[in-house]
Amino acid sequence: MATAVQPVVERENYLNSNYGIKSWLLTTDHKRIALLYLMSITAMFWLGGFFAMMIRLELLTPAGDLLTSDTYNKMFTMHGITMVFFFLIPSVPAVIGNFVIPLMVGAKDLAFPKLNLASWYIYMVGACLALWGFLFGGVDTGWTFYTPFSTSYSNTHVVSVAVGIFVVGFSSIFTGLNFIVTIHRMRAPGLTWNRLPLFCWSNYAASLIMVLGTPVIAITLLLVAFERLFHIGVFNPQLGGDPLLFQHLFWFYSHPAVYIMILPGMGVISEVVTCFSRKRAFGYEFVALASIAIAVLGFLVWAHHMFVAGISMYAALVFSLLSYFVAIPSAVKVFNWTATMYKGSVRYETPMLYAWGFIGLFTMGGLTGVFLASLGVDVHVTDTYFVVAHFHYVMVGGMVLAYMAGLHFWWPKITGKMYPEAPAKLSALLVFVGFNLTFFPQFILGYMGMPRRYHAYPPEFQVLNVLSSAGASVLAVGYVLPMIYFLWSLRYGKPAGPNPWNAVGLEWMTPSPPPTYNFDETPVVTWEAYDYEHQPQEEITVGH
Amino acid sequence: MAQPQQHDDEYTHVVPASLYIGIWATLMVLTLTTVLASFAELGWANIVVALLIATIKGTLVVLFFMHLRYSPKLTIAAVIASVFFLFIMFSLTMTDYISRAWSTYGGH
Amino acid sequence: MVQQRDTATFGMWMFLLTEIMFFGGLFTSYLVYRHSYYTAFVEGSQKMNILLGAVNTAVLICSSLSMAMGVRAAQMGNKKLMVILLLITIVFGFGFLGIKGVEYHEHWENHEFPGPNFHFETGDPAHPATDPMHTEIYFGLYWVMTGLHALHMIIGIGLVTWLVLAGMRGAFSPVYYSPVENVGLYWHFVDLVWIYLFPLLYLISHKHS
Amino acid sequence: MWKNFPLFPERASALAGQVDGLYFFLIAVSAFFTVLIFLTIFVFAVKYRRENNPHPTQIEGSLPLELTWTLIPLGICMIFFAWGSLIYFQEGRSPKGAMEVYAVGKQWMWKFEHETGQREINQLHVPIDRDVKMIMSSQDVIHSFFVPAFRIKADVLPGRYTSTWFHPTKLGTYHLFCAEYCGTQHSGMIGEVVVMDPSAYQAWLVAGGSAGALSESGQQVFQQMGCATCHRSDTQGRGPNLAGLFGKQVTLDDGRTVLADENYIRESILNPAAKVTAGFKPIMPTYQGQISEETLSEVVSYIKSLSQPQPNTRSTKEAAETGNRE
Repeated sequence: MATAVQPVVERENYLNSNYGIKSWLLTTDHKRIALLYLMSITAMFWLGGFFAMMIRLELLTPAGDLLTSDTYNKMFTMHGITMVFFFLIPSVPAVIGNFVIPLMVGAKDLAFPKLNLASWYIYMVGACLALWGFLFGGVDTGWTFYTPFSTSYSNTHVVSVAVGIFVVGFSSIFTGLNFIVTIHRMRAPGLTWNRLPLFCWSNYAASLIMVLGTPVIAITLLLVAFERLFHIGVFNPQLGGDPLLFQHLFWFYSHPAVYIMILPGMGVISEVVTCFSRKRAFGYEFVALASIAIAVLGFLVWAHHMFVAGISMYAALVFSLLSYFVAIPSAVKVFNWTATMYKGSVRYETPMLYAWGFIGLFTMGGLTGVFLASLGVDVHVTDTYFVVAHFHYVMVGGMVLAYMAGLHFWWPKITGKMYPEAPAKLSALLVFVGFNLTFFPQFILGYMGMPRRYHAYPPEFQVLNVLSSAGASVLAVGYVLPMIYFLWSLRYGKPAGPNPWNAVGLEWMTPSPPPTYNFDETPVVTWEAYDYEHQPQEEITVGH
Repeated sequence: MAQPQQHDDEYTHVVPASLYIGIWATLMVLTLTTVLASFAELGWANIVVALLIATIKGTLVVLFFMHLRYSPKLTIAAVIASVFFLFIMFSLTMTDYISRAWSTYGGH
Repeated sequence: MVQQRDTATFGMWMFLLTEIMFFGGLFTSYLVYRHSYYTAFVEGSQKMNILLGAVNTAVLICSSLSMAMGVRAAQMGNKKLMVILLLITIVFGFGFLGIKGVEYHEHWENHEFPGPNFHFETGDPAHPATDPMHTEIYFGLYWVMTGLHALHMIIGIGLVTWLVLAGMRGAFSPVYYSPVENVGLYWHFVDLVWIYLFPLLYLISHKHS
Repeated sequence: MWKNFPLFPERASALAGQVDGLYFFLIAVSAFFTVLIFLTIFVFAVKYRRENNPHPTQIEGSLPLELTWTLIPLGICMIFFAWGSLIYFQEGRSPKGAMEVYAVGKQWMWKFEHETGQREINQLHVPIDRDVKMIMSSQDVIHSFFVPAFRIKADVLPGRYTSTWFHPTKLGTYHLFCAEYCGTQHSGMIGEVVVMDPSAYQAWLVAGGSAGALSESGQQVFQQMGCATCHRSDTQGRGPNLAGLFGKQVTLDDGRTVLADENYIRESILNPAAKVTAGFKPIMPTYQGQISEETLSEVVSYIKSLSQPQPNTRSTKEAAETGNRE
């Protein structure tokens, strides 16, 4: 690389521009806030992982012997809440998006830097409320908080956890709001919508859901809290309240929330696949529009979680049909990523390995989603391990792999250091194998009829459960490894240089780690997205 | 910037005070109308009239007091989008409630 | 500066969209139960004080006018007028909350607050036409909807107070007044919610069943 | 080996085969696309690796291809949709003349009441080759009635009836699960469905000890609670005559018509003012909180029996007599 000859004296960047705890806790720099988020959600990930481990250990034997039923119920509830609200939803947007989007659009920062910091503090307040609930007794309603169990029957810390999620919702709203305004208003000269990186497109789509969907879960959980505190009766069947109304409101957000989790991950994959195939994204417009289509259609399908819940059959018919429509743009994306590799010049770097894993596992997760949209089959498999396996294929096989791909891809940009290649490839392999071993047996278990959230189960399900638990331990090793070598690389990693992957995109045109205000001068964009044709093997210079 | 089409002078539009007072007067009259209309026994039309008046009032507030009329197209699009999704929430939820009487899962 | 004001205002609109969806969840609940328990909702609404409700609507509309005029004064750089108009807005805001407080007190005294002490009498107690428990749902929604609206009012009053203090310090000018503009948007939005709450909660039907 | 390590659930109802058919079709299509994607990635990764193909060929995209992979999946999805919906409507609509069993879910057990008066907990005995309709309600939280071998599931809600049905085709004992998370002992809310041949079932009914047919118990409640003073069967009382009511369309005082099904009867007992029959005053007091779910089933069963004087009463009486003789 031409600019690899760096002066020994490190130039000023966002990490070394000032020091001290205050300079971090009061920062409005999107890059530092991204790192604050990274640390917080990593802590939550390990907490959620601990709960998952307890679940898998309990399920090694058919009898409920390791944990009591109450403890087990709290474990899966807290696993779900931690992973969904405190890890997956902020993962790619608040960490990678926060760091990369202003760089990608050539801006100094997000549109509202103070709001960005506020969103992290709000996240922390919400997390503390939830953790307070976890610590002083836990909560056992399932992450879905179905009424009337959550409102009238559970004696656990429902209110503090529900309020915690209510609060953390606002952090997600503020992140989404910031992204939308930034992408609309802060793009560098020449960076038109059809030149925008697909990562921005998909985060934009996810932000739409955050802004329009999150308030609905906020009010729903607030109603649950009010119901518990003041007995307002809205969800209480003894007063004639309809428990299904809660489910409607809950899934109005929580189904689109799945797309909050997966869309930014899809964006990562678009970046990684193009970079390591050295090609423009195949069908760029279709991939970009598919993100928007998913965001919009995602709002129209929520009652497919309720096909046997006692809703009208005609409503079920409508929601089933609409659910198929949302599958199509996802399929379009998968085909386009695959086609991007066609006649490319493919490099087997770690992010690319994760991306392949993502495409494969997301395909399986998506296709099993089609099983669930199909009314006749859904009646049998809903609320069983089939569903558990399906959404883990999408959330873990999809989103977590994308998050890992993104972390590896932008790690050199974030830290200025390269991670070690060999252990990274090993961990990618371990995650892929461990994941499939954990969750594939659960499809079979589900069709056999093992209901989800079961503490004890009939003995004929044991073999598959043991396989699943074994897989989980492999998966755990696959997650511990990156923790170690990422930390290792901070000190011992090779300097990365501004553009270690020789990628295009504005974020690679500034030093690694980037200076506090990202660019020395505002870049002007005169090329199309993923323009690997015109600058094939050399650096792209900033400014024109 | 990518979207230089908004003209500064258009956006800094200072609305004449007389317009604000006119809107205010209309809103006051409409409030009185909606109270009076509710005392007329119109059956199902009561709710229609009430919502119609409320929507006229709301539109006036949004267009003039909130300057949507003088705002960039993007803001207008955003408002329309949110009304659209609100409508989705109402209508798809009601799809279930209205048709439940004749077709609950497990019925005859 | 225009660019920045644009951006801030657009951000405020995005926030208001989330507010629309936030109240949207409540309106959906209202719609569902009004559909299911119409007569109970009628009976509940007949316990509302229409006069106070209508006066309050008028108070809010007046506050919106003073707010809009206040923003206009800020646009034109008339600092003194702006502060006066914003103070009037605050007075109207407190007026609204005061009247609402009187209504709340009335409902509280009449046990029209959901929960164990809820008590509701219909026309002929021996042969209740509607189930009081469904009226309890009506009151549950009434308290939550108007309560959250009132909370928004309180936040709004706080924001306007902050504008007054900053305005007196001379923080705003015809070039920089986007906080005034944005708090104005918020204030009008809260007004807008009430414009729908009033007919839906107070004016369902006056027919006695 | 497969006996202790099954990979597929037993197929013991008429609809199970249909569900499995669609399931296999879904698996086939999914497997095809999964293999297609995995294989394509693999082939491209090997064929176009950097060492092999240092200079990529830039391709913008292809509209025909985009249309192909939009429309073909859409078409396949529409097949899934149509097929799945057909099965759903069979699953969701119980056939006429089915034998009825009332079920009450509570934390954490299943209680069943047969029309002939037998009651059981966590066990459900049914004859082979008969349609069985479950009429279910919950005493507390949401439960879900799930029999994997029959491929059916339906949530059991507090405050209203839901139902599901099945037609057992194979003798045996099958798992019954609660599939909706319902609290501490959720995984203990399990039971079994025993499918018996008709003669064994008859013997079980006789041995099962019946306190009298469900509708007869319901009739007693109906008398005790004084319902009959208004709902008279001879002349027009202050309340509607209930004979022949079930299954009919009822015109309400606001002009709407509703079908008099189990939920309508339930609602009219617990919340009489909600739907008042045209021509009557809303004078009936509510029975909410005064009548248990089980008693409610009996009354509903009685009111239903008033509409089927010929076949149902006879069979109920016969069965009751058989039960009493023992």
